[in-house]
Amino acid sequence: MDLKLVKKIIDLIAASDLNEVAIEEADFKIKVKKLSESSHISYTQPVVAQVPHTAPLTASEDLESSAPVSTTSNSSNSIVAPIVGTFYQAASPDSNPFVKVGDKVQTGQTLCIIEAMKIMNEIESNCSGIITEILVPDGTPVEYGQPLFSISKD
Amino acid sequence: MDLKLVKKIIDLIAASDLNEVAIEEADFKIKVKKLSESSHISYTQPVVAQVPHTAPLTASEDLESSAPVSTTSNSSNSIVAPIVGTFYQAASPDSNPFVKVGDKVQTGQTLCIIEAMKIMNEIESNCSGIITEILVPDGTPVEYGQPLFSISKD
Amino acid sequence: MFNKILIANRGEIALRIIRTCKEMGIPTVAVYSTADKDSLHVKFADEAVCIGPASSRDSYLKITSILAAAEITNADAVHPGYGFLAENAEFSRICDEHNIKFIGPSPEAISSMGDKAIAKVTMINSKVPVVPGSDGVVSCYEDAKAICDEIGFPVIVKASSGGGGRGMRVVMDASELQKSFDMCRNEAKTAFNNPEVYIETFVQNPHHVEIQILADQYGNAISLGERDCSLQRRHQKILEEAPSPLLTPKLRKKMGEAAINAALSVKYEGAGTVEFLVDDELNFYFMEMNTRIQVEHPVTEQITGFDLIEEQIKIAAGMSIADYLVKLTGHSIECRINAEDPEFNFQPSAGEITVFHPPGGQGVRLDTHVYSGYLIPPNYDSMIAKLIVTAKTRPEAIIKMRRALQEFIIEGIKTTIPYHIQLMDDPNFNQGSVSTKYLETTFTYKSEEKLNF
Amino acid sequence: MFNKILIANRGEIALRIIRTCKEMGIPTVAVYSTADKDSLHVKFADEAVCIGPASSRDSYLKITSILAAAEITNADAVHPGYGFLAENAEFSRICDEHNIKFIGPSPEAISSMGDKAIAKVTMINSKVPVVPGSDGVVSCYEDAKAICDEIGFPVIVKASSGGGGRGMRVVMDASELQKSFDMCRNEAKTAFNNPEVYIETFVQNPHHVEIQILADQYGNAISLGERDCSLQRRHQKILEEAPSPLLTPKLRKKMGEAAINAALSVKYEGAGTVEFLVDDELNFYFMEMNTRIQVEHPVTEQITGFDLIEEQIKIAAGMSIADYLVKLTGHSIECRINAEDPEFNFQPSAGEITVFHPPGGQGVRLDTHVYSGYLIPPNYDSMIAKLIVTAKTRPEAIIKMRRALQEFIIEGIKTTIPYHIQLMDDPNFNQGSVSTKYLETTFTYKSEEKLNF
Repeated sequence: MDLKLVKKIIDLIAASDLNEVAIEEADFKIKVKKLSESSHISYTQPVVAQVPHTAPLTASEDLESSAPVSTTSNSSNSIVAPIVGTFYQAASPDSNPFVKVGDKVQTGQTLCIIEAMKIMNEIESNCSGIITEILVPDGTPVEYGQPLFSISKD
Repeated sequence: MDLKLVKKIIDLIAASDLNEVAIEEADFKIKVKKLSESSHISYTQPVVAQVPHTAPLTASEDLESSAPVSTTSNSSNSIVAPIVGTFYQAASPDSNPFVKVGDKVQTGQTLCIIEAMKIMNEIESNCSGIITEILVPDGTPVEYGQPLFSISKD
Repeated sequence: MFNKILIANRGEIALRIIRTCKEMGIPTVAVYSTADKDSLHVKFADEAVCIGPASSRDSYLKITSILAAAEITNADAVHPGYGFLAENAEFSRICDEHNIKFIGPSPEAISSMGDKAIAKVTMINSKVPVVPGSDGVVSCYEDAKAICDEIGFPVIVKASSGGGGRGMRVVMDASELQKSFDMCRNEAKTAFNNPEVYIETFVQNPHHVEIQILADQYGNAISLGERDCSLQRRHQKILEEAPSPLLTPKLRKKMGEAAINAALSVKYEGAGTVEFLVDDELNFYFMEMNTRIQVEHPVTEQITGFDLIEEQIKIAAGMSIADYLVKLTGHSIECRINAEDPEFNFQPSAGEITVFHPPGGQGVRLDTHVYSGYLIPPNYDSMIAKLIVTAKTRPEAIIKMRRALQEFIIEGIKTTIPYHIQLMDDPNFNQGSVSTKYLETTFTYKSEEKLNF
Repeated sequence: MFNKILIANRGEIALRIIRTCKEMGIPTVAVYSTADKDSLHVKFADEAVCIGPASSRDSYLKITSILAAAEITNADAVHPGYGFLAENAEFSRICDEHNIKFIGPSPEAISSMGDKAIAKVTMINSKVPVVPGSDGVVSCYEDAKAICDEIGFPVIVKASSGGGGRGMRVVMDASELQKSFDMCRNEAKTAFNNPEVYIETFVQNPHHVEIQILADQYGNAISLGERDCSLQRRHQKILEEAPSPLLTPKLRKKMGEAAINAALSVKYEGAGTVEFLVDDELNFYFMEMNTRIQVEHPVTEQITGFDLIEEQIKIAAGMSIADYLVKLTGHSIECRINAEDPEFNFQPSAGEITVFHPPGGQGVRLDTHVYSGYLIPPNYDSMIAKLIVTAKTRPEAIIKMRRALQEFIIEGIKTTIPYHIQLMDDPNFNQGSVSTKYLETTFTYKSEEKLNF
């Protein structure tokens, strides 16, 4: 086993916010766990279940057929992806991002672009408030319903 | 292993709202978990769905391995068949039955015969009391554990 | 071979395709709607992408979302399964344009078989027997009258864009013709936005016998024998078997050749099915060609030993079938187990499956995506399992199917299992091939309630 | 044919027998202990009789109770399955005396194969190759010494009444002989109440290859090919396959003939298995004959198309096998899924199965008596399922088995599924037949815990 590789992986994870990581290759597998130190922080909103591989055999409890454009809890909101595609914070590599953390946004304001099949789809805010977090790095694939921004509502 | 890829994946997930992600390819697997930050909130136990069955597929609740020679309920008792065979109330077709309803019987008194493989097995009472009911007609097959007599105990 | 296949479907067929991909060592991407997030195809695929809400229109039928999912996962091929986009020429075309291999025929082959009138002309030109009738579309009553005078009554007026029992009217004699012709056109316009109709002799007591073919990119095409799908309710197949109890070896050969001609006429590529009507005198007529894998493909797999999904993938990847040999062995039957209540006119029975105990043992195959605790979404079709048995002979297969159905326990919802059990005891079914009208006109399901009292 | 068959067994084999009886139209009687009252064999049989408490000694091994159950239900035949009373000559004899047909060989055939020393002499007389060694029992050290001088070391000293790895000692050289010989006799006396031992050459790196035979009441006997059962832990088979990757067609024929001779030598009737050791030079030696159906019989069924339980019943009913033809097609593998924890030295894991999701699809067969919610009684053996896959070739069968194992979900207890998955990835197993020592000396199971951290 390449110990340097393992150390690098561990360092990577230690430096991150993650609590547990498992990596496996043909003949190599690693799993790292870190206990949360911030368990007192209150947590507002259910994750929209992006983890198909856990709890395999539990029945679906969510049969909503309306597009979950946002999930709401008190004064905080998530803007979720209404389509599958690649997330971009700006209209082009040279442009400024549509929004930054701390920005105040209005309902209908463009927050980002999701590219699907070479089409740039502008994603608008469904509420007004302040962007508190951008949940997805620029240029990453997102699936339907995946949270993109946290907004603290007016 | 492509460390850049791993770092990218970890960054992606760290920046997301996800709690756990597993990715698997032909020779590559990565699984990332983040503990919920709301662990002070009291935790409702997931329903482990233990009620899959109605009648046919219910798991055995009775693993008793001792011979259920009798079942007791307050002052009433059942004498059950300790072996498989054919139940006879009398020693021969011409004889009187060993006991009738209303008879007072003593512990060890012969109550009936169960014939198995041409052998007449005398079945004795395991308590004293009054026969309140004969539960099986003369000459019928009985299986192990089947109630034969009700006895109201002294 | 492909690096990664995206499966543009759900349910048992998505799982079926994943199984073969796993056996071929090809990574898979599942796509799913929010209603299917706990489905086994999501669990067993290597990757899964949520593509939309429960409504099929916004998820499994949404081409842009599926293609976007293929792009972000770097899938280089798409398997469409059956239903949804499987016979959508536009989808096949767009996949091509995006350099994603559509595992199925070309857009042109899909289009020409998708339009019934065009398909019929193509068949006539390829010497495939068709039901006597109009050469393509009939636009006015006068033409309709002339054709009926030539071929005689009864006839059937069919919408070019119809199918599955929709958009067709039987005309018993000349007096009904004008009215039926006009109504069928109007209905076709409303239902399919295309008023075109054609006219054919109405074949009475037909049997539905279809030929499974494989065709590669090099002009090779072979027949894998037939399936008898005459047991239908409202034009929905409910039981299929192979071989057909109706066919003779000679007829099998003739129909196989006709099916191969049909496939070659449209430069077909992949697995396809040519459906024929066969009458009691063993005349056979081209009905339509399905340009996809069929629900009932496993019975052909069982008696030929082929894995048809594997063949689809290999053909799509450019492999040749020139040296394939086909040998039919044994008899196989498939019962479609639907979440429907046979007591109440087969009304769908969505809800949670509380107990799911599948049958097992020798000669029993089960293709299903459900399990104990599975919640059947109300959004999709009601088929929850395909029970397939295989034995040496048809009588043995029927006996084995009865045994397997009897030990198949599903609780929490109503299913068609009791219906199939009664069918296994039906003397006419046991005797041989029945007509496609049999279940609706002759077979009577005895309510379980009545059986018990 | 029989009017009613009582199945003197439990678990998957009881269910397996019921399935065939149902397909043959023969009513069945299940017998069960109180621990098994919710078992599927009880549910699926036409009648069921509780014969005693959980302890096998007082239920499944209690001849009087089983015969009484046959009497009160008017069963005219008894199928013993495997284990319990299946190789009990006394049981076969008592059934005969009560005019209940024992589905299996005569008491004499069971007895002569049950005693290893007698069996060996019988084989020598029938020209079946045996491991060089003593002609029967060796009573004193001097005789043992003389034999070893003749056949050379290493040798193995075996108790006549032993089996399954019990009552045997390997002796590497002359210096150990006296001590080992005496100890083996003492152990045999304690364990089996019979101090008799015999001596054989110790075959190194042996493969376990067994021939399935059928023999009828008229002196016909046929071979249905071999099974390779070399993958063992502590003399317990854990994976079996057919055909053996080790055999050549020529050797298969020779071993088949030897097995037929072995069967005929004891006027065998029914299905039986002649076990051989095969060394790396393809010399083969008679090991023992099992006078019953084997756990691993399905792999033979899969490649021959026979239903072996059906054949047992037909032969017991007096049918002839004179015109049977055997053709081997494809490759089949069985994995025994046990409720055991491979992390902790295969310690049994009783308890409730909370989730049970079986694998399915083409070429997958599952023989099991468990289900979601089943409580595994601690009283009986730990095998809960037999997963059998069939494909055209061995490599394809291994791939299919891996796929099926990966989608087999059992929760609530520990099982050997993860062990089998690792075995499917093992290069030596993939390459071909390994020796019976392989799993214990070479193959290393990687703890899932270690894999995860």
